[in-house]
Order: sequence, then structure tokens, then C-alpha cells
Amino acid sequence: MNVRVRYFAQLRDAAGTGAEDVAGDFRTAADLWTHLCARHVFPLGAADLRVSVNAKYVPFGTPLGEGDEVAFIPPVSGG
Amino acid sequence: MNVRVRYFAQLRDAAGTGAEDVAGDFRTAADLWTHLCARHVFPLGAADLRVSVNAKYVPFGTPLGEGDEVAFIPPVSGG
Amino acid sequence: MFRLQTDPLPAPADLLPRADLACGGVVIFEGRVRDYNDGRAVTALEYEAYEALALAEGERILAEAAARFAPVRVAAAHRHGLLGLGEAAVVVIAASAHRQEAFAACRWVIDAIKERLPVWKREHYADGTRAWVACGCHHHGTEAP
Amino acid sequence: MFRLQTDPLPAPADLLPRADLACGGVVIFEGRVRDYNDGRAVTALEYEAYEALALAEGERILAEAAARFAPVRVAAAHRHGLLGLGEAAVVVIAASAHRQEAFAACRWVIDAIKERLPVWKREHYADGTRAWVACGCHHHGTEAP
Repeated sequence: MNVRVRYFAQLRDAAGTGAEDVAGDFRTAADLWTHLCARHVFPLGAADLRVSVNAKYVPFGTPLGEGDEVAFIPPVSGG
Repeated sequence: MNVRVRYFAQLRDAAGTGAEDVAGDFRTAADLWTHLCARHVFPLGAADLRVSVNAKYVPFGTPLGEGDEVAFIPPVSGG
Repeated sequence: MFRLQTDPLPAPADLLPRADLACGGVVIFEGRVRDYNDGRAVTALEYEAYEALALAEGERILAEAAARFAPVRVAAAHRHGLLGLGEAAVVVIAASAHRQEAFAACRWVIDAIKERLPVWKREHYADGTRAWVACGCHHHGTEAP
Repeated sequence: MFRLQTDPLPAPADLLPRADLACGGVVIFEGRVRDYNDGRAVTALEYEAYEALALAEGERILAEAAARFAPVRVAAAHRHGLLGLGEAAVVVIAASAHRQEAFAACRWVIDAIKERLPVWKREHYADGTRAWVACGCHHHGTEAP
């Protein structure tokens, strides 16, 4: 499976990039997060994050599809 | 006692004027209202009105002073 | 600061000093002339004011709000005379570091204005008639609020 | 309609059609860059946004508010990029025949924006350092709200 991962705020600082293409054997967004945690040292854990797939918030357990754009959303601070 | 009485909205329509000088034997704003009711037919009663003396809301029982500006305030509808 | 004027009202942000606006949350209320009320087509609205009492009571309302919701800055303006459809009849602005206080103060001030400010509205209808508007906040008794 | 832009935000009244404004009560919220936060002097604020999600989620928030507080018209805009002190970062406008609904809808939309919009704030301090701002509405768990 190939997905596009987007990073923002503290996760972008930790990943050193705003986006990367990731290939691997993961079925859900939760699987993908575990996969990414083996590649980067993130300052936030899954309990601090929301997930979005293709510009929509979804549960961590959501199955991913080929080519999806996935983002793990740190606590927001707009306004 | 001489006072200046101001009329607004429905009371102005009923009195046919926006203000008049009134002389008479009245001690409080309530006395003055009774006095005025003998001169005009008002569509509103004391229970519908507030009283102001010299640009401040006061109780109906407030004693008046020579030269005071008194207004009986119909239900307001600003905003 | 409270203003009462026959000219069109200023932009609400112009009622507060710029420094007060830079304090996090700013809440503004604008009341505008509606084209319908109680099912009748309104063509214009005429506001009569008791100017001396309105100015004094307006300042009292703002002082009470500033004390009650501190730290918050509040200002308001009411227009009188003849207003066309869509024109602003009243504006209120509240600024605070915390939006909760700004919302609460703005809401409190417009409620107080509608209850206490000696201003009366006369609607002009499409059929040429006109009538004083009954307020929604009928008051009774002999005490000031 | 929800807008996300790097340019200075429009006047809130320009976010709604003129016809929607002529409907009695209009409530506006503006969030501006403060010069102090947690006791540190702030010189500027940098907002990062996930544009695709922010635009979609912004529209969802407005649609939910319009359904929840009907009849009310709502619009909002959020700025991103680098903002100076006192500049507006977010504006929300709600218009309704009844001011209660306009206040409630405006308040609900700004609360939802602060909880859900994927925008992150980094403060620049007078001493040259900068830091992401911890939000006041920390969320947990795996469900979308």
C-alpha cells in the first residue's frame, strides 16, 4: 500500500518535512501511525492526535486505500 | 411647584406636544401623573410607565423639586 | 463610550481605541432595520429618543457592564431619526482577552439597551400607515431597574 | 461560506450577502493577535493550516451551525501565515431575525473552529525564540467529534 502522509506543527518539526510518500504493509490509519513511529521520533502520541483521510476526520481504525492522503492532526490552536 | 414635563412616543401623540411647563400642587412624580391625567387622555397607565427626573430613572414616589424636568417613559423599543 | 446620533452609525471597531481591540476577542452586535415585522411590510423606521436620559442611561449601562464582566472594554451607539431598510439602528462592541467575557458583555449590553434605553420605534408600512412598536420587554411597577 | 487566506481578512459584513444582513440581529466575533500570552511578550504570530482539511471542516462547521440554529446565516474566515499584533486571525458573522440565535450561532461557530479547525499557532517572542501554542481544548481518543 502507498499513501501520502502530511505533517503539521510539532509533527512537521519532528519529521523534518511537511509530507512524504510511504509504502508498507498497513491496513488502517492506526497501523500507519505505528509504521511511522518506527521512522520518526514524534513528541505526540496517538491519544493526542486526530486522523484525517482525504481531508475528512475519521477514526484511527479506518482502513486506508491506495493513494490516500493521511494526516495525523496535533491539538489545534486556531482562532 | 413648577416643573417641565417631556412627552415621548404614544404620550406625545396624546398630549399633542413634546413638552409643557406645568404648575400645580403636587409633591411626587406620582402626584404629577395624576395631575396630568386630568388634562390629557393618555393611552398608557402608570403601571406601563417609568419615571425619569432630570435624566435619571427614579421611583414614582420620588419628591419633585422646583424646575425639575420630569418624563413618564412609555415601554421602550430601541435596538 | 455611548453615542446617540442621527447620522449613520460608525463602524463598531471605531467605537473603541485600537489598543483595546488588540486584546484577543472582540464581539460586535449590530441591530438593523428589518423589512418585515409581525407579517407587515415595513418601508422605514423612525426612532424617537429622549436624548438627555438616553445618553446618561447609555453610559450607566456601559459602566455596569464594564464592572460586571471585567476585564472587558465596551462601547455602544444608537441612532435616531428616520432609518431606511438594512441600516444599523444600534451597535455594541465588547473586547476582552477572553471571548467568553466578550460574548457575555456584548449580550448583556444589548439586552439592557432594549430594556432601558428611552428610544421608541415607529414603523412605516407599505400601505402608508405607521405605528409605534410594542416592545418585547414590557415593564411594570414603579421602580427603576 | 468559509474562507482561509493569507491576506488580511475582509470586513466581517462582507462575508454575508447584503440581504442576509438586513435581518434584524447581526453578531460578529473577531479574534485578534494579543501582545501577551502566559506572561511572555509576543511580537508576531505564525499560523500553519492544513488547507484542504481546514476548508472542508470550515464548511462543515458552518453547515452544522446553520442547521442547529436555523433560521440563521453564518460565515467565517481564518487567516494563516505571519500576522502582526492586533491583526484579525479569525472572524465569524451570524445574522438572524432574533438576536438570541445570532449570539448562540456565532459563539458555537468560534468554539467549533477553535476545537476542530486544523490550524496551529506559533508565537514569536521578544527574546527571539518561538513555540507552538498549546491549545486550551486538548482532545483525546480516536473519534472525530
